[in-house]
Amino acid sequence: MIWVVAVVVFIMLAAALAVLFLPNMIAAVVASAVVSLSLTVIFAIVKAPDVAMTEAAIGAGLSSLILAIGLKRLGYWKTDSIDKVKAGERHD
Amino acid sequence: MNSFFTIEGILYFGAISLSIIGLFGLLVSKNLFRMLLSLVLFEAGANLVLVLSGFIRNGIAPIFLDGNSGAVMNDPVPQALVLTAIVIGVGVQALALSLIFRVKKHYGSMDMRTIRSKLEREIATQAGVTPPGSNEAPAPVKLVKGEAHE
Amino acid sequence: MTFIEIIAMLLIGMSALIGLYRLIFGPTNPDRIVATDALNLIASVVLVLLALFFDSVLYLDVALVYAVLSFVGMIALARVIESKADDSSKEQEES
Amino acid sequence: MTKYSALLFISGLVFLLMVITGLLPMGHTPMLVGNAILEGAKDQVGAANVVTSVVLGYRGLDTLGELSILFAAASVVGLVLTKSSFNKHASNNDDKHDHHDSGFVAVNAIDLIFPLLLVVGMYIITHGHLTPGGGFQGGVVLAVAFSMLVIVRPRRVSINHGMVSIIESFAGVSFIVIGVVALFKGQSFLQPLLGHGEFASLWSAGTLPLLYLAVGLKVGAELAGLLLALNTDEVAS
Repeated sequence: MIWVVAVVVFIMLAAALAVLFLPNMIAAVVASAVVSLSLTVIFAIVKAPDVAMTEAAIGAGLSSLILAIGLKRLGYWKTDSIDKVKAGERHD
Repeated sequence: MNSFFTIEGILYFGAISLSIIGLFGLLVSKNLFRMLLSLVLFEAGANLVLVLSGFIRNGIAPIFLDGNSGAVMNDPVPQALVLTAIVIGVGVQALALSLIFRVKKHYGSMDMRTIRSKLEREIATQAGVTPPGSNEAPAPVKLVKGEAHE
Repeated sequence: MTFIEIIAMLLIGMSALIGLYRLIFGPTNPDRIVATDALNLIASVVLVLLALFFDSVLYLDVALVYAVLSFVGMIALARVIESKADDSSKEQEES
Repeated sequence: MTKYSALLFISGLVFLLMVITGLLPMGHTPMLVGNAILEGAKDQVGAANVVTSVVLGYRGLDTLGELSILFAAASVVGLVLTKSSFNKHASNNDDKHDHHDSGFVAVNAIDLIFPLLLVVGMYIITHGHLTPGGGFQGGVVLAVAFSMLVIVRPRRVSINHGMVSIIESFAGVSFIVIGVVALFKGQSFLQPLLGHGEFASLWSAGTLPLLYLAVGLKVGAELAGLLLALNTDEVAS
């Protein structure tokens, strides 16, 4: 059981660092969705199913929806092509 | 530190690290949208610490079922508090996002440095004084140079 | 845990790490969104397996809600990427 | 420079938090309030889910404050985003955001999943006192269901804003009325009435399912209105 916890915490921290350091904004939003995913599993592991369900509903559904609307209205929806990524364009 | 590699130790480490990462992003990042994402991380870490404070080893979920009359249960009070806090957190997130929309519409940018320089220039223009950081009358070329210097 | 359950958790953990690699180092945004969708499926399976480990039916509800709503969230994020094709030629917004 | 000073501050904070965490009794939490609630909840409230009896029974006033905070957030979002429409009429009024439908996959998937979302949301709300879940989670599911219809097809589908606010006001008023009725019976505010019923059946725990139904409708209506206010363009309808 302890290795399951270790893997989930590792995924959570890696995704949280990716939120800060990924150059692209859509990628940052996707990484924050992964953070709430691992939080749901952690809440289920510490035997708090109510909190886990709240986090699942809000982190997976509503927060992604709100941030997606924000991405669309703030003009971050331009997908990057491969060469743009290699040139190192950064929304910052 | 003697018993770090237990389930509780790893979970506390993860929760504190998540809060710290969120606070670091809130302090360092220049983009308003990334600051909002960091705020979400910070809230999540604080919620995780609160839930962990009611965690009991070998406890079960605080729900009465048929077979678990004698078992030890987790503390239900922090779970109820966090249940409320998560829902309020999403309200705060939507409110911050709508304010970011207004800022983007008014200043045309999301960068904190640009917004700050424009804000200072606006205030100076309203007050009828020269903007801070320059010895002369406000000239846009000067401002751009000073901004690039920082 | 029995032997079978340990094997299942091992495989699921490895696939989650592979998905995490694609999330962080994936070259384009559609790669990352597909990786997150795969991670959502993995998380639903992990929740169901937790219901098996803890021997309790309560966690199945969490898995149900998570599976349904993660699909909706991914649809919303996919729509953000999709809107490029509509009016990218109309204007170039500075970011 | 800012980055290094932030790092210094945060490393100090990490040290402080690690010291505090090292002193905590990990895994053997002393629960003073929690033990009292766990012993008395089965007889005093009668709900199988102890978290529900904390949220609605012992801390019902807290939930009322939380609903009012959410209401304030939703109204401020509406205020902020509507006021900008006056500025926009003066400036250029080019249609900035796309109004097209989504692709084939998104439209048909949402059409298929919409009844499932409704069923799941109502199940979670009505079984809030028996299984994990309750008004907040079910309300979120309902709000996501209704707003996805509009987001996927912005032109064809529209939701009546008056209806949304009527549902929201009705749910809020009924929450308060259920609380006040207990006052007339000589008990404290929001105390569960109507007897306890048979334990762990659907009609148990007195008025808690009705309260959770009100919470679910209110949260769903508020969040749906908030999402629609965020999604609509500032062109006044």
